[in-house]
Amino acid sequence: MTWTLMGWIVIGMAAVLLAAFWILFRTHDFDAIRYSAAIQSLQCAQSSAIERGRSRQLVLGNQLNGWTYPGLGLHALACLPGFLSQESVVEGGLSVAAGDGALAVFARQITRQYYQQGFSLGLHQAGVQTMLPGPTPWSLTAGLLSTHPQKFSGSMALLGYFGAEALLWSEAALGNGGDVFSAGGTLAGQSVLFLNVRDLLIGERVFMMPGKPDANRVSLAGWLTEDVLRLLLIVGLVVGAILKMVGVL
Amino acid sequence: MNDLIWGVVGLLLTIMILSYLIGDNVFFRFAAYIFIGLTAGFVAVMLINKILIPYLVTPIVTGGWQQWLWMLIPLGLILLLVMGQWSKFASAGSIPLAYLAGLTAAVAVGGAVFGTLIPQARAVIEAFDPAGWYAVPGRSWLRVMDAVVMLVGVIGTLSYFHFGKRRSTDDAVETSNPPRLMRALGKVGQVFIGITLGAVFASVFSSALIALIDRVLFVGEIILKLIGGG
Amino acid sequence: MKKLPAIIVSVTIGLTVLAGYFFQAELSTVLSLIVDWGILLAGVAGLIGLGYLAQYHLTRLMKREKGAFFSLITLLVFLFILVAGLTLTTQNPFYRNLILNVQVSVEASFLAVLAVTLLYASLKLIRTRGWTPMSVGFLISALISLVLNLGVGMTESGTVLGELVAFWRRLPIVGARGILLGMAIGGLIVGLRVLLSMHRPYGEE
Amino acid sequence: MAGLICPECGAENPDEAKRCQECGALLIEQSQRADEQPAGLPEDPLDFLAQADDDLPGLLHALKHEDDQSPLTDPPGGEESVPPEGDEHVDSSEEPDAEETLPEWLIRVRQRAQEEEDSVGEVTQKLVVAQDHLKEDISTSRHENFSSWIEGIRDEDGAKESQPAEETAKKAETGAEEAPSEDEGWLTKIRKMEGKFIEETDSEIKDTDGDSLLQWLVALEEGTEQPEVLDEATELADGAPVDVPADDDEKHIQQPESVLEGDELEVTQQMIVPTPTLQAEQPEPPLVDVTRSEQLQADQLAATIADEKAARAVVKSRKAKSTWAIRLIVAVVLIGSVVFSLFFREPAVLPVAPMPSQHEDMISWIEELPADARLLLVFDYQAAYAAEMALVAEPVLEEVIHPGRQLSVLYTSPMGGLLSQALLSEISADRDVPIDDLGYHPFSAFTAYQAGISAPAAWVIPSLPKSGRTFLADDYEGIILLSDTFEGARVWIDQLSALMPGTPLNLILSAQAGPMLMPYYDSGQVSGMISGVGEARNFSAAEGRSGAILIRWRAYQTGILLMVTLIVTGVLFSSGQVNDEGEVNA
Repeated sequence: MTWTLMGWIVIGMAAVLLAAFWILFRTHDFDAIRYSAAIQSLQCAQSSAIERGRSRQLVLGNQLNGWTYPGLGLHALACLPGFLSQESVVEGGLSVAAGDGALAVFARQITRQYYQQGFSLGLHQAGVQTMLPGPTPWSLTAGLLSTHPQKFSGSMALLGYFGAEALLWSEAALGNGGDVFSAGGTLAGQSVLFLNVRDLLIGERVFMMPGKPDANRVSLAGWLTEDVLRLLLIVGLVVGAILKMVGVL
Repeated sequence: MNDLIWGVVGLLLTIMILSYLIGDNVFFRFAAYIFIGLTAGFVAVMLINKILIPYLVTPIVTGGWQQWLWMLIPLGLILLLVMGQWSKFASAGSIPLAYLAGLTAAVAVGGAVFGTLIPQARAVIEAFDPAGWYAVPGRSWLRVMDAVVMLVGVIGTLSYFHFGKRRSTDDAVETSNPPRLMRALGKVGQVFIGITLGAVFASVFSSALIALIDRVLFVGEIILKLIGGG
Repeated sequence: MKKLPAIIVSVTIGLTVLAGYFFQAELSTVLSLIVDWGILLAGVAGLIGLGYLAQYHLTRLMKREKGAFFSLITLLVFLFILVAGLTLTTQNPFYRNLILNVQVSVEASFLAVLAVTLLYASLKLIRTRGWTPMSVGFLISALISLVLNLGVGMTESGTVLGELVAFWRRLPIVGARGILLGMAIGGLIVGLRVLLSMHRPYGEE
Repeated sequence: MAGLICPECGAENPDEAKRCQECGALLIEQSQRADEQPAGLPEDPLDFLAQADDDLPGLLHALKHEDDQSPLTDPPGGEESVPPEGDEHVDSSEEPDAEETLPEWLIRVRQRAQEEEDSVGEVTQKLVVAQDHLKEDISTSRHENFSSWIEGIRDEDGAKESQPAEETAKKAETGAEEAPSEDEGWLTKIRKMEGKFIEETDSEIKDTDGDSLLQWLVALEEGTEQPEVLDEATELADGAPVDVPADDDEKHIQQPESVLEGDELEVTQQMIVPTPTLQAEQPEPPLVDVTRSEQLQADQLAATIADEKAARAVVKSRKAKSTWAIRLIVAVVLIGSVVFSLFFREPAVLPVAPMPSQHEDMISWIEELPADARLLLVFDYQAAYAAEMALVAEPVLEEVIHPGRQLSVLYTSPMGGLLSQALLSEISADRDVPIDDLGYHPFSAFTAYQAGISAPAAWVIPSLPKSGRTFLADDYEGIILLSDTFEGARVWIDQLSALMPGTPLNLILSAQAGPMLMPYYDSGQVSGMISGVGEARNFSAAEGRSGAILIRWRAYQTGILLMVTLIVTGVLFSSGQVNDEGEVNA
């Protein structure tokens, strides 16, 4: 048993569990996911921003594929439809910013298809603005701080891959009386937002985000698979340590 | 003389950006907009010179008709991606993006398992190697403590991320807390996560402080040069 | 029916690249081609993203929105740097100095603003987070790490103080390892959802 | 304004019509008498209806108004005697005798019923118009108008209860007889015309002796025992006896929709009479084919609406002004102390501290390098960290870059090429060292993946196009990675240890990247590392080149101590106003 083979076993098990839970939840309901106060207050912040006629800002990060936190860019794209569904009751005001060209192209494609299937394409131009304020992390910061000061007064959600520069974005939003929510970022990004963002998801909890407001089957299957894999990993670490101590491993 | 001119350019830009500390003002926006335009232009030049030409143009120009045929595939994907930007052909853009999404997902799965899960789990387990404890004479108790603290800390941190809710048996009210064992371990995990974020916060501040000191030094030197007649 | 081609492309490419970890020798040729074309597509998407940036500023200019003058500046600088970069090439001294001086000055100044903002935000730590095990750990760790960054406690390895300092420097790695393992599990599930086409971020939700 | 209603057949005709289109009866008289209404009244008598909330309750008020102001019984002065609409309470303290207690509008209705053959026509017209209004406004919610109107009536009933019960009973009987059966004819004709009333069997008709609208209105006024019609209505509505709600303030009408939409006339009778709360029949939910995503969107909308109704946490008002002032003070204090340390104090003189093992290993690697060594330099940092990276890298590169050695450079950020040229030209200005530019390697995850699967290909397709990537040679004597983030460094450590496991790898890092990379040194993947200005000070002091760092050292110390002070201050000041939930939103 080599470590590489162990890796393949983990991938196989995860795929089988994910597919099995996905099929299971087609017929059974499953409501055993913890209540997240941060996600709840994100919804309140968005509703109150809509009521007060304030704008909503969504930042998808500055990298589609990072090596250290794999899948963080894809996760930000998975959360986007959840933000778009709120826009059906409002006439525009949501702007989606990305610091990587590929992320911006993906975001615009998802937004356009969402409007084509759900509402009306006419809303798309006036409704949601997907843009690239700047192609590098610091030019993204310059773009957000300079072109959108008035857009920070509502609610701001930070997803995906971003570093310590996110503190400047959150301070700008809080200074304008806005609400900030974060579910993403590197270790540096999460450590600086720990100071001033109350609604902060840390570590693997960022993956609680997609679909929490209307938990669909895919999200439920994903969470349950993660819980099972995590428990197996904890048991594996303990057993491995014991076997290593006694010299078997 | 050339250096002094570039120095003055740098001085003005530095002061305009640092004026953001007072508040969002015209000077800050002026410098920010110049910076955005310059960065976008330079990134476009780099993407064209370092990606479009070596990965698309060179194989077509230098290769034979066989290579040319192979290159029809990426050319077609690029055409679909560009066409997908118009609403009428929006669905055409799905195919190249599906290609990119599949590639990104596979690299994410491979990177997650072979790049992080296996190496990090292996490092936690191999700290319990008795040979390693006694390799360095003296203070092997410190190595043992290291290994045990690492194991408990990692398990605590993983327990903090538990998503599942506890199904309370006594009054059948589903609370929104994790199971008791996970919750206790999660408290331990919270301390370790706090320690990690605190250390990273200190290192981020150190880097940022050096940048501030460097900017103040730079502004001082340029002003002294300008006053001192260059 | 319209979604099927995109799903087939995504799943085929994904499974092939994933199989590459196992069948390295057999698939090496095809994989380098697939990754090259992936890098090419990502580059073209980057250029299209810059198109969005130009379109945004152009729209602001045409509609004469508030701040349209600044958008004009951005567009002019963008075009100048693009044309100059393609004609003079990046080896031209004037072009290099212009890019280097503006980039270093502005980005370093942003980092300096970040230093002041970190200082100010540290005042609000407890009011934002309250007294929890995590914020207590954060406080103690930040204070000790800052002092260690001053070069205090830099002693030869082997002394008791040296061992304690080394032990403290390894403590943040425990939490980092837990966070990395957790986010790897999350990233694994996000990737698998795309490979099993449960989640289709290319617009076919 | 509604068209002309034909008195004969009740058909609606255009204003300018002189004869009824249906039955040919003359319409002109009717319209002229309408014009002669006194000035005080609205131009068209029907407008009362328009003013009275557009439905039948208003009709009744309108009827009462019209009676109070009509020429027959109108006392001089006209308006005064009209009780303001809102004022429903008649002063019950006066004790009028039996005749006077009857409201004048009722007396007038009776007289007109006796004098004019077709006096009821006008009332009929009003009823039909009211019915038209009802049809238009069926969608508006009636319940509010009903309840306010019902309240008004109940108040009137309350005022009248103080009279002796017999009087009201006597009136109810006389009222019922006075409107003999000659009214039935026109009423049934209208019902047939409208075709809206419930098919009543003959027996029912007999039972509802005195089933005319006027008697019913009169009975309502008397406020005596429920008229038979009302009993029937309540039974018809739900088929079961209705329990009157206990407390008064819950008296409101909840007419089941199905009854409202059904028979118009039936509706008019029931709506006027105050009925206690009726159990609304639950309409069978229509079967609608809804896809899952629409269901989700509907749920989402419902959740959003429910959430908006939920009690919302009080959002504390942000004191923007004071935070701006504090931020400015912090900025002035920090920049002021840095300026003072840099320009008004001597550079620090520091003793050389003992070297940690990772520094010693790096120095020994540098000393063992051959003179013609080939080195690979990977630049993975942004322009923001250029100053710090220069401070940390200078003492190492000064030792490494010697004539005769060859350098290969590759970079991952767009600025990497320019930054590497700037740094290397500054260090090797006086030395002729050839630098080979391996180019820009973006999308580090893809390149890291390729590095991980770089086994020699089992089979080659000759016609494949040549890859655009520059391949790394594998005979370097050493690799130096310059990085500003932990994540960036990790990508290259994984790639390079996979591509060239035997080649020593040394890290030059910013302070931000340092803490998390120690395990790579402990595990042997990395042979030496130096991170941040703190360690660089010690390293350069050992090399005798610590000038640049020592100039900045005091300012660096001041900044760090300022941060420590502010953290402690923040803890002391805000521990009183701690986040009241205690448990954090995480």
